[in-house]
Amino acid sequence: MAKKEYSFYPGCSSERKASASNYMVSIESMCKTLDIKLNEIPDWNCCAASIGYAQGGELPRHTMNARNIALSEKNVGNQDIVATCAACWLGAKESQERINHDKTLFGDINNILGEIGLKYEGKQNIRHMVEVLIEDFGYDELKKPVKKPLEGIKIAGYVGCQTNRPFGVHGESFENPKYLDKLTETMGAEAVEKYDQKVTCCGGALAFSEPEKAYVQINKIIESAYDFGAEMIVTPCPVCQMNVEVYQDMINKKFNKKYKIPVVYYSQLMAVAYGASAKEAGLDGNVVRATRLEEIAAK
Amino acid sequence: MADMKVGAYICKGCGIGERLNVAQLVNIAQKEGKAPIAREHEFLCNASGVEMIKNDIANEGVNHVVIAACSRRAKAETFNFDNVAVNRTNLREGVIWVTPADDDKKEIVQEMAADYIRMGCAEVKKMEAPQANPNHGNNRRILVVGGGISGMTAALEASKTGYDVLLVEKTGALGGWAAKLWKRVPNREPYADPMDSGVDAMIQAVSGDKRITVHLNSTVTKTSGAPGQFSVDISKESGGTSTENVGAIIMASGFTQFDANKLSHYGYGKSANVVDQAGLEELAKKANGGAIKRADGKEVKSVVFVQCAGQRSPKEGELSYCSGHCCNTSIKQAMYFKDQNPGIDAMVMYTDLRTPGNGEDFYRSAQKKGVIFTKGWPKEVSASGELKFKDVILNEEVSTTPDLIVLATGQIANSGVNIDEVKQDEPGQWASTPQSVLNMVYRQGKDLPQLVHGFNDSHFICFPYETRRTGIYTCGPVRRPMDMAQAIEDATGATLKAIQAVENASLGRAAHPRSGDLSFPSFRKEGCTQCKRCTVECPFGAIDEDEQRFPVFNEGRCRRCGTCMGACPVRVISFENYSVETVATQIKAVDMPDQFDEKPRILVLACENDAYPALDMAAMNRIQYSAFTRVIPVRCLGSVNTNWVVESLNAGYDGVMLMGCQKGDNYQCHFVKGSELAHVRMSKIDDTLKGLSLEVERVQTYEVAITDIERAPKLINEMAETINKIGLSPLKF
Amino acid sequence: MTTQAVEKYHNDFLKEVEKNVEMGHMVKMCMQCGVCSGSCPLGPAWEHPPQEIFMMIRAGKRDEVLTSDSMWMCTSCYNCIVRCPRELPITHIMHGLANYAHRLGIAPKQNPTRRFAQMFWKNITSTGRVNELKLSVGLYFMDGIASGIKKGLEMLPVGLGLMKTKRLDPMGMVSGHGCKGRADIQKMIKKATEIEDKRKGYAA
Amino acid sequence: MAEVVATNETILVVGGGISGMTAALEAAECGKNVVLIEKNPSLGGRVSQLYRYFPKLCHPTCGLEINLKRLRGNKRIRVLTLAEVAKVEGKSGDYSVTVNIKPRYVNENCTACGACGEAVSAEIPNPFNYNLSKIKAAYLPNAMAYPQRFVLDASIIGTPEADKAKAACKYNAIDLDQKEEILTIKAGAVVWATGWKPYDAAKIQPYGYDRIANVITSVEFERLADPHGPTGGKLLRPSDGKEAKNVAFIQCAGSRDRNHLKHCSRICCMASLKQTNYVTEKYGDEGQSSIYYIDIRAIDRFEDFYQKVRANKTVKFIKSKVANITEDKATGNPVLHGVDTEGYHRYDNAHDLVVLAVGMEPNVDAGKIMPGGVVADVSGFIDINSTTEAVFGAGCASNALDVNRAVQSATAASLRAIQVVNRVSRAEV
Repeated sequence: MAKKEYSFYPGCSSERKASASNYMVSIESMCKTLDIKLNEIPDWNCCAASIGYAQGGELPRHTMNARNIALSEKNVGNQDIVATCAACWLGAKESQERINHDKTLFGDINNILGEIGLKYEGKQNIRHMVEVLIEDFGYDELKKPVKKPLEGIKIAGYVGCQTNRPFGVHGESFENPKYLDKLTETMGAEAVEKYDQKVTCCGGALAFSEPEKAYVQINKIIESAYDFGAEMIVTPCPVCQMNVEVYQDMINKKFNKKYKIPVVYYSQLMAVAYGASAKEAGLDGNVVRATRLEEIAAK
Repeated sequence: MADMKVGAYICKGCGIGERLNVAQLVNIAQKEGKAPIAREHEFLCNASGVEMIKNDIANEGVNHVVIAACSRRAKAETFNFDNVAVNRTNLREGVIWVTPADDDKKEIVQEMAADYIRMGCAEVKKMEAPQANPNHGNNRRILVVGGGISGMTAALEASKTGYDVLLVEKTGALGGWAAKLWKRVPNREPYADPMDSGVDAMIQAVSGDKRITVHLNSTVTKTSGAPGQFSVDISKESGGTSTENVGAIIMASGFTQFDANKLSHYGYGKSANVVDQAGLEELAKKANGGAIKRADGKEVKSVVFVQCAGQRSPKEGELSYCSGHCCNTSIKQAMYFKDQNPGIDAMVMYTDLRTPGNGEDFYRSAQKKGVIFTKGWPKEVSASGELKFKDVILNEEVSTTPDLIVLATGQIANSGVNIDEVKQDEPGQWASTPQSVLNMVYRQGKDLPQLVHGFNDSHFICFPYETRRTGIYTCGPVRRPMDMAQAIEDATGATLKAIQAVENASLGRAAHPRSGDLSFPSFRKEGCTQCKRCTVECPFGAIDEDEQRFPVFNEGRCRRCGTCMGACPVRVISFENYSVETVATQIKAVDMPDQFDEKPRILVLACENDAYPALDMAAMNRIQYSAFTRVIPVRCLGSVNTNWVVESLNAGYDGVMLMGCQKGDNYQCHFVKGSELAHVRMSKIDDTLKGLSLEVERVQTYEVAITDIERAPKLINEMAETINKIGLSPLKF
Repeated sequence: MTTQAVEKYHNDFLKEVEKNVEMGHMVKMCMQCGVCSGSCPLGPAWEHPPQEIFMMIRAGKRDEVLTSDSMWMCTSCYNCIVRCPRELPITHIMHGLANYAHRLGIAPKQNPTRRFAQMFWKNITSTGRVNELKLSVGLYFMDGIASGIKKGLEMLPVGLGLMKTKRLDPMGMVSGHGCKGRADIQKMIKKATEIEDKRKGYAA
Repeated sequence: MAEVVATNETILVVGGGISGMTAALEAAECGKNVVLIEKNPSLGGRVSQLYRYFPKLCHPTCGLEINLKRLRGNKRIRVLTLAEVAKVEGKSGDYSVTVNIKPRYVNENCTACGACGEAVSAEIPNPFNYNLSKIKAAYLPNAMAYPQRFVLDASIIGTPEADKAKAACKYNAIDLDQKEEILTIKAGAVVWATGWKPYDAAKIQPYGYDRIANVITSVEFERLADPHGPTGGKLLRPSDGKEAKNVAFIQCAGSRDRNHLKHCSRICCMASLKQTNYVTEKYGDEGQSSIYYIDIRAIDRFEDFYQKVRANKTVKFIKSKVANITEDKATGNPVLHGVDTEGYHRYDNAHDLVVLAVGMEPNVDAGKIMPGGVVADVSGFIDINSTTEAVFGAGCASNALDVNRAVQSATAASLRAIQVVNRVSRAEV
């Protein structure tokens, strides 16, 4: 039996050939090392993310999440629900909190789900993967499997918004969360502690609709990483990862910069440190190649 | 009293023994100081040293003690002997800690110490251990003027403490403003809803309290006497006056609502849609929990509260201050509407919303109930009830027309007559004034002095109850604008002070700040020239005049600052342990070097409350000043008699420095006017100096704060420098 | 839904917001400190920052609020929420106002976020999951074919980068992901929308 | 050492700040016997660490001197320092209070001559200066300290430093064998005047107190302004010791905030208005103060003071709760970001120094004094209207108060205590 088991909500971006598919690859590798078993919620659906609001009203959006939670309950109701995507985690958690504290809403939700043969209780904890790592394992435990310490790499921990606010990781500050730095150091790399844009918004979904405005944000995020000597940015969120990584060329044009900084997931750092190959760590999925990690993985 | 016998005790501890020739000092105490017993001790403040002194007092008949050791501010409890006159000669902070230890300075430092021994012995011989004022009263009853929340609180609290109370109320009923309220602002968790004012219960408690005698429809038409022995006339509206004796007085005469008729630009008096907060309470009372209706009978569906109406205003005739309670009051009143019908629109228009402490909960609660808050500056209300204002957040000139507009106007103190503007009646022709609250037969006026904006507040941050009339304390909105919760707290505190005043009076001792001082002023009538300076200048109005204009001292009212003593041109006023003589003798005791010695002498008369501690702390920090300095602490600069200055100049001092507290609007003088008066008196000293052919620079008066630890020594050194420049006084011989 | 004229500084619009807008009942709790307005990463893009919008609601500026594109600038970063001293769920209120304006049909038609969000919702509710390719292509072509091609070309390197790393499915237009229970999902959304519309008075 | 005579007619006052001293003195001057206990080595409390008071701009030590004089002259008050209440038992009119007294390692023989301080070389952070400077480990807490007696810091006990101190003392005043003592004190009533503590500024994360050197608290600013403080009265900022001429004051730093203290701390507006005066005092027209506020709460007569500051052209008022502070990397200047809400103006303002007007947190754990009998409000202040025991909250232990109101509150609490002991004495007659 695996050491730890969780009900798993992977989310749309984690699917094969989707924007965070490489995240998923690295998660799988990391979980294997840590002996974590993820029980995917059968036929889960989109969380409605934070951009679904225009057309989708409150109730439809909460219903989307409630379905996932109900499915999880039905499948492995005694396990915590874990999400790897920040938006999925937040969406599910927010809906759960709202539904559980509002009797009318609770009634509505069960009324609706009843029509498709589901029941919502909302008793499972909904957690982000980094919470699992920090709280259920702890840095010391996470350090133990390290085979290839990521020595000499200076990494800026870009936490972003949605794993951080409004819920955040227990014990961390909204303005200066330190868990990514700690994870980075646990993997043997050097955290750029003074990095001062760690919670700056990347523009989120507005990178699609208001790209010019988002680029200003992304530029700040990358510029500071360079200023403080980072060679790489690490993040826990697929939206952050994508926005900060894939628009670098656009930003270079717009702001006359020469950015080319890899943006990786914490799980990729961990997978490599735990001895995974570049492919197992999903490094082939990075648009800006994380060559330093690839080198270590190749060792 | 037995024959005077001086014992001088010189400590050698803390380096005194190393720095000074103590044997010589003992010798001086004996020979020049005429102390039959003069002893040195290695460590005077320890048990054996104190035992030695006690033994001399008990067995050798020593009754005047000179402790030549550290500052009077150190080891005060150790050197505390009953029934003997004690001088603390300051050799540690006053000499060795402020002078260099260099060999070449040894002589002048020793001279400094020797002079202090001479001064100490001289002073102690002019002192008597004070015996309490024999002319004290024992009446412990408390008079409370005003039957509102403050007055009733005071009465009940005094009764609860075991004191009898006379409660005088001008109107026909107890309760005051609070009785006119529909509900009050809450004073406890969860600070969410208006609550019952509790006034009725309070009125019942007062009425049923055997210790409290209530006089309704009555005013105080005459107040005379002193703590422990006040005499008051209580006159009924219907006629008839009774004279009662009380020990202390609490003035809780409350406030009058600002006259909203002055706010015609806000439509008051012009539009039926405009009321003030008091007017709204009336409407709410009338509604009795139902829908609140305007005077014209229309049910109010929308209401706007205009904060700071005629307050916080630079306009002539309006109030410049904030009345403190009105934000919470409007919030409460807005809740009257919302609680009755949540559909009613209620808006509070404010400049700064002021709900300190848990008031923030009350504010939030109102928001939760749907009261809307708008930062806005009202311009005017038209006759049709349209309120024009600037929305400060949206930066727009806009208007709205609610069913009702409530003006949050301010509180005006019922503080009686302004004694700075109204002259007191001449002795023998005194008559009561209807506007006066207390009708005091005091030389300085019928009511308590006002501080600012007509309020009888204390000026002191640390000592809010220190009024300038001993035994009379104010509380509630007559002191400063306040709400009910504060008034209750304030009245409770004032009650303690009144009780304390009668307890002090019964022992014949002083109240704050010289708490417990048993000395009291006495004067030689034969020498008095009836100049009235003492009666006018006493900061506490303690001295009246008889019909021949001789001063009449009311010792119980006296705070023992000595301002009268400083004022007296013929030097007839003195205390047993502090007099023109006790200081003059010290001035004379200094061994004045002759003109060719090049050893100037600088006299520093330092206020014992601030300047002297500053010099002490300078010493603790080993900040040095000229060894030619001789410091004499005084009770207050107001007690400095110009005669001392003249005497010292005649005696050959090269410079005289007076150090007192800050004067002016933000005075820090603990006796209110002492420092100010000293400055005024000394401003006239230049003529004297010119008459003596002396440079005016030789006499200076300074404001020195207790924190002037660097500055006070610097001022002394600058004076030494000045003397160096202008030369020694020609008056030495 | 009634759209009566709003009396200035009376609470009609506030009450409307309380009733119909997500978390609208919290609007009245704002004390105008402005911390939300200062915390927004896209702050300068807001014609009316959140705290001002709250004041406008109280002032009865119905049209100005609902036709504003300010709310559409929200990136859902939650900075305002965590800093608000009065615990107003500002992010949600902004979403709620945007949604309300959109549902009333008075939201700015051309606002790209509104259109993107609308598209997104359609995208996810049709299969239960996001189809990223359809979504992006839809986004580029929302202003017509010409501008779509232009934008598409501009963004081509981004798309190619993702395709090269197997993070975008070139076949997504036809294949794509989806839930098995998509019928269930559509049913449930329909029902939820019905309940909500009825409650908020949108129902025909 | 600690022989304390107390009966059920004694009033125990807990806390030796201005409220506790006031309560003790007022009761004693009414003829009651009082035991006053203070957890620090000297009396005076938080006000003694202020440079000036509002609105008079006078110095707190001035009133402290008077109170100490009253205290020295009054035999009815017994003062215990380094003492903390561990437990209160009994009932109104008959309490038994357990007090822990920490060792001072210096006895009554001490003359405050300073020889031990000179002998010792070890230094400790100076709590009187909020640890902004160091002080010898054998020290007089401050120039106004009462009792005027040195203290040996526990950190040097058992080291040669302590022996050096002992050797330097000629008066046998150093007693390295002192141990913690536990006393039981009888009392008829208790006045609880344990005061307040500044809200932990590091918790207000957007303001970066823990990350940005030039962001300090209002209580620290008092020490900077004080000529006897760590900078000799110069407004030198921590990062580079540069004179801070352009100072920002942020109101409601922790107060009126559901994330921190939900009450309004009442004093902070006035404190900042006062502190703009420090800037003007040091630099005249070259100084620049900016107050970022939600509402300026200058209640009643304090309005006069506010208007005076308003008239000072070097002081700006911005109605805005600052969103966050970043640090300019090149200059170390804190940069304030936010929106001036009066008409919507965005700002990114750089200042030399930022002073957080930190809120007032009651220094009370009411639930632990006498559970059930002593009741706190949700902010933690002792709620006198709900407390059933004769344990009376006074001063800032009972509400967020300015000095003047704290003294009023303490005087009222003192009377409430007197009422209890008077009842006891009447009953016994």
